[in-house]
Amino acid sequence: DDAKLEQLKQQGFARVAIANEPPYTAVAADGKVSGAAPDVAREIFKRLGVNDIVASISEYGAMIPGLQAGRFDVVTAGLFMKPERCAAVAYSEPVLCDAEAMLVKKGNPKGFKSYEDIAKDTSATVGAPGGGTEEKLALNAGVPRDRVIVVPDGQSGLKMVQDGRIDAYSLPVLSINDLIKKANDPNLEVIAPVQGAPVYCDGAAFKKGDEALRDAYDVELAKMKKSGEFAKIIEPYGFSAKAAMSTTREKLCAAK
Amino acid sequence: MGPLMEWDWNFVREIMPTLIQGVKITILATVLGSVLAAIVGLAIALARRSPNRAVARSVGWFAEFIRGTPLLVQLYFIFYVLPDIGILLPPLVAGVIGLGLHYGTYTAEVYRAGIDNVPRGQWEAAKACNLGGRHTWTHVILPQAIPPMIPALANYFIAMFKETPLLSAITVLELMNQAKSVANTYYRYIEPMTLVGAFFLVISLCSVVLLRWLEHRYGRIER
Amino acid sequence: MTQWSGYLDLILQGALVTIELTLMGSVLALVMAFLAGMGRVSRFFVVRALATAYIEFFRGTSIFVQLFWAYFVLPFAGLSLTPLQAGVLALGLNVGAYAAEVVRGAILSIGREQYEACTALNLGRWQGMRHVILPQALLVMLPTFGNNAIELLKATSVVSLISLADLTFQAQVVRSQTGSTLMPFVSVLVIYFALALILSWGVRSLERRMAQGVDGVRI
Amino acid sequence: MPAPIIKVDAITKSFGTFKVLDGLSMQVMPREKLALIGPSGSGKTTILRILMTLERIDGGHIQIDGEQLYHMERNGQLLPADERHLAKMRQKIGMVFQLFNLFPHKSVIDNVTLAPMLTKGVSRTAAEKRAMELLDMVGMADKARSMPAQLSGGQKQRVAIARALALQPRIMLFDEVTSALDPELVEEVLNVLWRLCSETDMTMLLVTHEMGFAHDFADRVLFFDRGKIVEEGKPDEIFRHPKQERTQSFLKKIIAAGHRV
Amino acid sequence: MPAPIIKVDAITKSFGTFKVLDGLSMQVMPREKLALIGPSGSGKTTILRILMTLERIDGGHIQIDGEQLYHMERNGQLLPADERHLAKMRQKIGMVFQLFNLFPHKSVIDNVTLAPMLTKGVSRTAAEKRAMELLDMVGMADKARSMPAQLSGGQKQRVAIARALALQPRIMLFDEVTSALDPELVEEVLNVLWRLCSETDMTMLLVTHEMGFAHDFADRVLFFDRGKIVEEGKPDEIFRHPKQERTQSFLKKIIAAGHRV
Ligand SMILES: Nc1ncnc2c1ncn2[C@@H]1O[C@H](COP(=O)(O)OP(=O)(O)OP(=O)(O)O)[C@@H](O)[C@H]1O
Ligand SMILES: Nc1ncnc2c1ncn2[C@@H]1O[C@H](COP(=O)(O)OP(=O)(O)OP(=O)(O)O)[C@@H](O)[C@H]1O
Ligand SMILES: [Mg+2]
Ligand SMILES: [Mg+2]
Repeated sequence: DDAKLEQLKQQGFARVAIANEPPYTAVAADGKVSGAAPDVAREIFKRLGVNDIVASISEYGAMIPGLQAGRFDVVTAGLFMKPERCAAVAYSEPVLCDAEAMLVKKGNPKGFKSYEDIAKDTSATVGAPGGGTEEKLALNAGVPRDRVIVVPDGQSGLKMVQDGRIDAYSLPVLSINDLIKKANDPNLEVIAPVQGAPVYCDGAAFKKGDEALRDAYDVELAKMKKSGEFAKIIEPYGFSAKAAMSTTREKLCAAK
Repeated sequence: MGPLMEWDWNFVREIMPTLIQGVKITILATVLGSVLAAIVGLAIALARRSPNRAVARSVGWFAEFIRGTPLLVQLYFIFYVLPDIGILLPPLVAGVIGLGLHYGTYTAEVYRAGIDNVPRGQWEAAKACNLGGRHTWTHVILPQAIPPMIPALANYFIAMFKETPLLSAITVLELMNQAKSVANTYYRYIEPMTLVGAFFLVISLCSVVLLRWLEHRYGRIER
Repeated sequence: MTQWSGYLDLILQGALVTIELTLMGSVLALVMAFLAGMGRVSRFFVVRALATAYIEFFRGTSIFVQLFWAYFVLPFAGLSLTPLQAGVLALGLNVGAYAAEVVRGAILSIGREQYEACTALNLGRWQGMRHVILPQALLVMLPTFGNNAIELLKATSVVSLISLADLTFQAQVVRSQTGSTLMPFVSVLVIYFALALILSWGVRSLERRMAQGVDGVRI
Repeated sequence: MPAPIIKVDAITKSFGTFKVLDGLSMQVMPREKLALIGPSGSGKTTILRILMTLERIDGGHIQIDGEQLYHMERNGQLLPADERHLAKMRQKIGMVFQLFNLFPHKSVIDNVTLAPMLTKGVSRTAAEKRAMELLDMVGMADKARSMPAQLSGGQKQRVAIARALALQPRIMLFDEVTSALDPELVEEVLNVLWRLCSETDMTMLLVTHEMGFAHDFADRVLFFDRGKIVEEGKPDEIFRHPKQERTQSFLKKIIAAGHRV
Repeated sequence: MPAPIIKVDAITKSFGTFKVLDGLSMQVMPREKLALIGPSGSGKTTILRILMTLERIDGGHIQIDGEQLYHMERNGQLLPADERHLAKMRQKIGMVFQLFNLFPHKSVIDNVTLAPMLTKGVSRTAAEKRAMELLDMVGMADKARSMPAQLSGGQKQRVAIARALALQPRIMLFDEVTSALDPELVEEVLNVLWRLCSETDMTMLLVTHEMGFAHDFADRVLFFDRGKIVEEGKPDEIFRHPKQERTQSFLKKIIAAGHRV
């Protein structure tokens, strides 16, 4: 019945887009793809009869166009569900949930608690991934465009805070935690969660038109959530299974 | 068909001001980078002619190295590695320095060719007229060497213009970065990217006309 | 430090992709350079116009936009290329446009007297081109071709836009995995420079071989 | 009287606004040796280049061997010649340039064999055999494998002559083939031309500043000035008893400068 | 007898492995007019370029006006000359090149005034006055505001002579100043040199292929072959009664080629 799934079974693998932003997605020293999102996808596809996933690392901005151009079959990269995105792609049920955090210098010298605090301090700058959730949150909170710095990747953001180029760097909590763990820099501090920022969840994103495959995916995801296997995969990475199970795609896509 | 293929003029109108903001930064970076490249190039070209072999050699290798490695990696290096040794540059400054240094190694070749193209007879005539080193350079060699270089120099400055999108890697909000930001916000890639292409094409077609004129005006010297 | 060797491996894999792109891109660029460069000096208006349009378009728009079109937009026209194919296509066509101007310049740099000697010996246009003009022009082109090849090598550093894991991209991966910025960048700079040196050395020895007997005093 | 092999009829030629030739007419008989002399800029090179079809004419007609050079007859109409017609006509004409114009990337023998092999389909062995005969005739057989850059000026000039001869044209045009050479080399090249005169039945047009040579070599001398033939006649008439004032003053200066005429 | 103004003592000069000059010695007296003749490649241009310090010598000594050219005396020792010493010595010498080497970006008068203004600190008005006199002398006063590209070859050559004269050197070197010109222009340039001979007291060295001119112009003729002086003497001796076989054969060929000697 599902032509797309049949096709994937036949070729034996599904092509997924990832971002190389641990712990959501990661590439190990041997080149192997890991991270919570691909691990979940790998397991579900196996249950669907597709033996493996092949990951290509992509910029966040190129993911949705790539999906639409048929470059990937699914995006599993911590791409948070939001109404506009829900209009552009077909999301699965929630997988990874996370709140927003900010990375600042030790002692939080400017006393940030929320994006509004940054807006109020006319000399403060905040870094965020281009086109990401954090950029939009900061802009919506009233931080002017020229004080929201588009940073290409996490490592660069960390370096820019260290060097004092930006006052805060904003990413999901777990991503920031991972960054600071690797950097092992006692002069940095994490503010989590950012006050007033909602908790977001991602899902596997399929191309519009592949809803049948998405539905099959959802069925397996639900089974895994129930059996506790889901929690076993994502909790070692620091994600909360409960958070994902307490909300739905419907709610997240309708928000605001 | 996804939304990607549906061209939306309203959307174009909406994002135009943002993109124009980016064009301004792009032009600023190009102009400053060109000025720096023109100066750095002359310095390298003269250093490579230095009678001090050690200076000539090491500048030569340095220039080869810069010329042989990608600007993108150099920009990363200037922006993210230099702070470790205490050099903290604002993004635009780092970008201009990167562009200026990188293209300086190209313009150095142009200067060298221009100087080499002044016939040997002119150096000899200057000697036979008993002109000193400085006078030979300022009155005989450079006035003949520089006009034919102008088109080639302009060519590199236009190429530099097209490489400014690399500056997005070091958080400069130039045209390409603005376009990406717009694209990521609205999940529409085709309009901003095509507009970027159109901007570049229009500006470089204009510059082709300018180049042809420069070539015509300065390209050759009548002997 | 076992981890390091793993990451170095990753970088070397990236270098392989870069080399692949450079070689295949150069071949395409060379073909396009000769087609378009000779098209520019053609007698036929249509050929000239086509060649000019190709050259000005690919020199005029930035390589980023071309990559984007080759990878994300061509599939809608029914042509779905692998990332490697798209990368080679965009890089080859882009650098080919620049090299075409080199071909044209070199052909025009051969003195009028050589063309006249061909006429006086009653050689046809193509015969003169093939046996007299091109062999001499090739020698003029070679050094600039070497520079073009190095430019192509360097341009490969932008292909991560279309999810190709080249040298620069792998450096970024290593950087985000290890948190170290210095080491991955220094090592890729060294690798790029080594590749560039190999390219220019290759072109120079080719030049030397071809120049044999032709150089020296010319009246 | 046989028909002229070259018939130039009232041709005009301008470069931009500068009129180089203005209604020039002349005739050359088969096997005739013609010397073209005159001051610099008078149009001597231009007329040779026109005959070799390196320049187009603006008006007038040229017939080579009874056939129109720059025009073709089609259905009784005279049309401007196309490239095919010009190529056909060029087979009858060869030219040796002042600055040799050898192909620098080809050896001496390849310079000579290239055109016969490509345009006449002569086999390599036949072409090389003929080339060696010609190189022998100009005294260059031992340099057959050298590259042009390894030759002196006089040697280059002789190779250029052999190359032009290889196509066996009916008409040969020589443009100041000696002016870049020193006196000893001039001597070498002139010797070759003398032998050519006696051994072949080609028609030859020669532009030169060497009055002595023009005198000894030519059947007839044309004195050019400002794109016009000012005077023509047998060498003895022109050099000993020039009628026109312009010719007299030109020759007087040359004699003053130390040349034998 | 006065001291020689140029004293060349056993100089050697090689290009790579090729020895151009091998132990050449010669002397030139003040106000002497010397003609250097000989076959192509014999080293005539090289010796002029060495005197103009455009080439360095490998061995031997040269004295100009009693001073070492390529060496300086310091504390009784002879050291290789530095650039300052060479610049000082160059003030005594001027050279006119075969290919003129005018500064193409400067007008005729600026070509002539440039060096006096820069090196001698002459004011612009004084320099221009003197330049106009010189240009008048070579018959080029009316072209003072032209650019070099607008001049014919003979006109360029005359400007080059004026430019060299403007520095009032004691010694003037002329390298085949006529070989690129047609016979009428040769005449023009030679006239200028004749006037120079009679009006100034410069020492002149002239390389030429014009044997007739060498004969009339020179006080003494040197015949070069392979970097050696084969024969020297008064023009009449050399041209009428050459003693050496090499000189005889050279002159014979030139006469055969139609030149008066
Ligand atoms: N391509 C050209 N463009 C403009 N003027 C030209 C061109 N070719 C020749 N002329 C002019 O035409 C005139 C005749 O030139 P041509 O070369 O025929 O003279 P010539 O008699 O061969 O002189 P010379 O003895 O100096 O070689 C000259 O005044 C020259 O300046
Ligand atoms: N820069 C150089 N490199 C190598 N060989 C050179 C160089 N300059 C001159 N020669 C050689 O030195 C020899 C003497 O050259 P020179 O120019 O002095 O000859 P010349 O007597 O002036 O000849 P011509 O009458 O042809 O001008 C020639 O064989 C020439 O090939
Ligand atoms: Mg001529
Ligand atoms: Mg010489």
